[in-house]
Amino acid sequence: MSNPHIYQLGHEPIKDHVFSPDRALMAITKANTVEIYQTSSNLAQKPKLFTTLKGHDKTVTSVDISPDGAKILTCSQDRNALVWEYDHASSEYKPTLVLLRINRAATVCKWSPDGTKFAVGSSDRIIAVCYYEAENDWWVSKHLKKPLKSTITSLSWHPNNVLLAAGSTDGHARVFSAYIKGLDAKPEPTVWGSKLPFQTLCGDFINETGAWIHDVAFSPDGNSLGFVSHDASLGIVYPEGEGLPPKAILNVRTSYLSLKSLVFLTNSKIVVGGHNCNLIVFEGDEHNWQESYKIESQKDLIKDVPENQDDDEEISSHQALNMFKQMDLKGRVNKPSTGANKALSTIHQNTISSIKLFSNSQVSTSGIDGKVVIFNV
Amino acid sequence: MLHIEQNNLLIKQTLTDRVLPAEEGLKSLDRIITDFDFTTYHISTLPDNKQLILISIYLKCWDDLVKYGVVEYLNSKYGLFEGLTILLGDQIEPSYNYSLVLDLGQVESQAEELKLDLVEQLSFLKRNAMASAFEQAFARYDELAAHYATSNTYSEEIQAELQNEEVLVIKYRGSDESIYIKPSFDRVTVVFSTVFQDETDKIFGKVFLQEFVDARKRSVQTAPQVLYSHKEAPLDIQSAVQGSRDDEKKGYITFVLFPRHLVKGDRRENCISHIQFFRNYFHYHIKCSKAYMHSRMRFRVKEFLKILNRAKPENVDEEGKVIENRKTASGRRFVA
Amino acid sequence: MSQSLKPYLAAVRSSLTAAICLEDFSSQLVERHNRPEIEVDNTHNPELILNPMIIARNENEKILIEPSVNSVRVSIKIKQADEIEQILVHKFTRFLTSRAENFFILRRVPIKGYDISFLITNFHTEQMLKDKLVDFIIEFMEDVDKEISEMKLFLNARARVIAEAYLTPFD
Amino acid sequence: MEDWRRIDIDQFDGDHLTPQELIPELPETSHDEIVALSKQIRSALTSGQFSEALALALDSPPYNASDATKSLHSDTVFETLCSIKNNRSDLSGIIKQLSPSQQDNLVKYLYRNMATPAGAKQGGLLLNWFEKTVEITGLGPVVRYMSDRRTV
Repeated sequence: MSNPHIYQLGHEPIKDHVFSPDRALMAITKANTVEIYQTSSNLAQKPKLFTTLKGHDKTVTSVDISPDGAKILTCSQDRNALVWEYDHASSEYKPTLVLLRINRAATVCKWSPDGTKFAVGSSDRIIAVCYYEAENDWWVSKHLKKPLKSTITSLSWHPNNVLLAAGSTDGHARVFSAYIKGLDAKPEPTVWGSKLPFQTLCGDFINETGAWIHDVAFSPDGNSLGFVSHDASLGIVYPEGEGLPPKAILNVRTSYLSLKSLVFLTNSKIVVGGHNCNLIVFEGDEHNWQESYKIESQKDLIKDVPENQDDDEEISSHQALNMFKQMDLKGRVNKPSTGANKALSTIHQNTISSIKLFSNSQVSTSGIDGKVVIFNV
Repeated sequence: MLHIEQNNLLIKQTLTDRVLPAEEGLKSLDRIITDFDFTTYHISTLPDNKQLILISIYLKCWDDLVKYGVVEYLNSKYGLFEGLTILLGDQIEPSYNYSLVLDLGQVESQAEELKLDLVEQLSFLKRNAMASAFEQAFARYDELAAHYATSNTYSEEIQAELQNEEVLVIKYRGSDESIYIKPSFDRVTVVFSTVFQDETDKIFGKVFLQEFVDARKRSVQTAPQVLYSHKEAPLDIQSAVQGSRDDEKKGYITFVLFPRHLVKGDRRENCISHIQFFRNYFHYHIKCSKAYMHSRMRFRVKEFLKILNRAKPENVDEEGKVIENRKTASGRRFVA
Repeated sequence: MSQSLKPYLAAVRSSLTAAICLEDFSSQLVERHNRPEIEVDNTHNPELILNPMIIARNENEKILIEPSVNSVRVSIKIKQADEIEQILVHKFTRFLTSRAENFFILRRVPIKGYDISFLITNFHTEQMLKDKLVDFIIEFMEDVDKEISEMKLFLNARARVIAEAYLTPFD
Repeated sequence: MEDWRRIDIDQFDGDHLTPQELIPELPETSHDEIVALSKQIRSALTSGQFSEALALALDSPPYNASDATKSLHSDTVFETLCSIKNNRSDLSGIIKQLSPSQQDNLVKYLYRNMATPAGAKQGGLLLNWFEKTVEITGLGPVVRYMSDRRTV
């Protein structure tokens, strides 16, 4: 297994990140802006900042790139979502407004698999399903409302472009139909149901403990739904068919901290991560799922391990100056160069906020510590 | 520096400069000196003659002391000095209680030693004024001791007589903080009433007083007996106590002086000097402890801040240099 | 370290580590606001608050941890065996809270029944390392106890010296 | 006139969750069941079957029950923990025998009891249990105590 590629992109929290389908671009959220980087095919090389999208006036919560790679979707706590397209004439990204019609923060946004529409989740207990209206040159939305009663934390599209899964802070993971008449072709029946007018609730699952759902994801074949929640467990649901109770609802509890994000590598392999700053791989099928391994070895979080003693090494004058500053400020010296300052044994030093599939054997993660990392799984 | 000076250094300094002039030509002088306990001194040259220095003192409890013969006592102390005139009646400087005039012309020719002794005595003005009451009480003790020398002092009549013995009251800081002195044939009881400004003073005071009470049992067996009561005045003096009675902040400290402390001569003098300054000594040390606690807490808080600051990561840039984190954790940015 | 202190602090450490899993969370109730949910009345948003934890070493020493989606409130009851310790703890905590400005996570007023409260929000955990924050609270708990008993010892020692120094010259 | 400044306007903005709605649906446990269970646990304790008693106590906590029933069961668990502590030295061994969900429940009852005056008095004992449990289970049960809407 080769080493992970680590990109330290400043020190502000990265709440979400995404790579374009061709892996040539990478977008990350940073405070009220989104930064676009050009990536090299040589992953060892650090991505180059290309431009910064400035259009939101509150924290950007989520970013997604359309399947054709042309449109960048952003949403923010300022209640807005914007679709950015590259304008060759002026050589910059130009935003188009989305009529979300929500009054609270937008929390998450996702393009549908075919890129004709997207969904935006919000703290307004509404999911806005948005599509383009050419005559007005803007994006309009239809609302998924019932029975949502709490903040939407996560969204995932079914491969069929119609079904949409949503996780929320009331502990529910739900599957809705986001079928837009006139835009979508009539979908083939799936295990989730056959008749699917807009707003049909095709599944409503509650975690055993009722804890917040932080992320949901359909399996690649669309026949199961995975979700991770604040109680540090992973749930997987296998529906039986329309009107029938699910074949299996599996709940795998872990001994770690709350999980924030999950991604299906295959139908039988899931990678999760979150507050314990490490990635964990699960494997299984509709009969049983279990933890198979952690990607990084990790020291015990709750044991107070004494810091490794620094060995005497030559220090430069500016390190010496810094040393005195630290003595004054902190009463002891942490030498950044030796890594004694590293609080955790993992690469990420703070919560992993999102995990995305990078390739068949790689996932990318972004963290509150300002890092984007590509791990081999 | 455990003890508080009993004389006033500023008076001593001022007067020493006068009686031992370093340079020729006298300048006029007008100086008001204030002590912690509302005592005020005024030292000034008389307008018509810079050779004459007027020294006046004001004491809050002067009216009480008059009853116990303070004027006579001070006169007897200071009347002996050559060059010192005690002013009487209308001559006393307005708004002061007792005035003296020092004639430098008369003192000039004296030996340096005598001059300094005079100055020294003047700096003890307050001590001597307060001492008058103690002198009287101790004199009464001498009388009683002689009177009952052969009697059965355990008899009820005599006990009752002693119980009714008059209490001397000196309201040296108003009616809430007073000194009560009650002579008997075998002892003199001195009670201080004192007020604690706040809860901390009160509790610190308690800790201190407990040690005063215990000290006699432990190490200083020959010391006066010390008793402490909170709120409630001791039985001996209850009839004489004025002012607010039921006050949470009030405390009473009783010293029982035994014959061995009252032996005439230096020992008695020493005892008087020492006991009258108890209140100041006591509160001074409470304040000192508070100040020490304060500086200690300040240090500890600084240490805590250092530990908290460790939570801020050292961010390192591409070349391994530390990025100055100008933003505080509360989100505010320092403006350079 | 005394016998029961170690498991007490260990339990506080694991509870805090679990409780400080915060995220940026914009208010569901008030438009364009982002506030520590543990500090606001959440009658209408019960889902944002998690179960509170109390860890008690004995009746006089305990800690209350109240977690929510974007903030955790930590309140500590410091051991006070007698009047002297009470006043020292009171003075000390007042001293600290008057400097809350510098102690980003210190709450100006403690929760009723406790001596000192901290408020940790997602903005703190975004800028500071979480387990160092936990270290801070643990060290704080340890040092406060030590400091209080040292101060008490000092006060008694000083009182003794003062009393003896005063009483000796009478003889 | 009513003080309109004090009207809670948010209550009119419907679609809010109530605390009850958050709790997953569960069958109700009656008081009698818990009384019977406590007898069963006690007899297991007196016959020295400590592991069995603990497993019994932690197997299906009364999530959906009256407050009185919940505290009765909590007291029973507390008693069990005290009894085991006094009779057996090997807490870790007993904890290891529990199923993961029983371990989760153990932590729930430890927190619940520490919050009571009687539990605070026995702080040392409960903390001892807590330390040994977390050593074996990791932080998972602590996280689940916080986030579980089903309270004991």
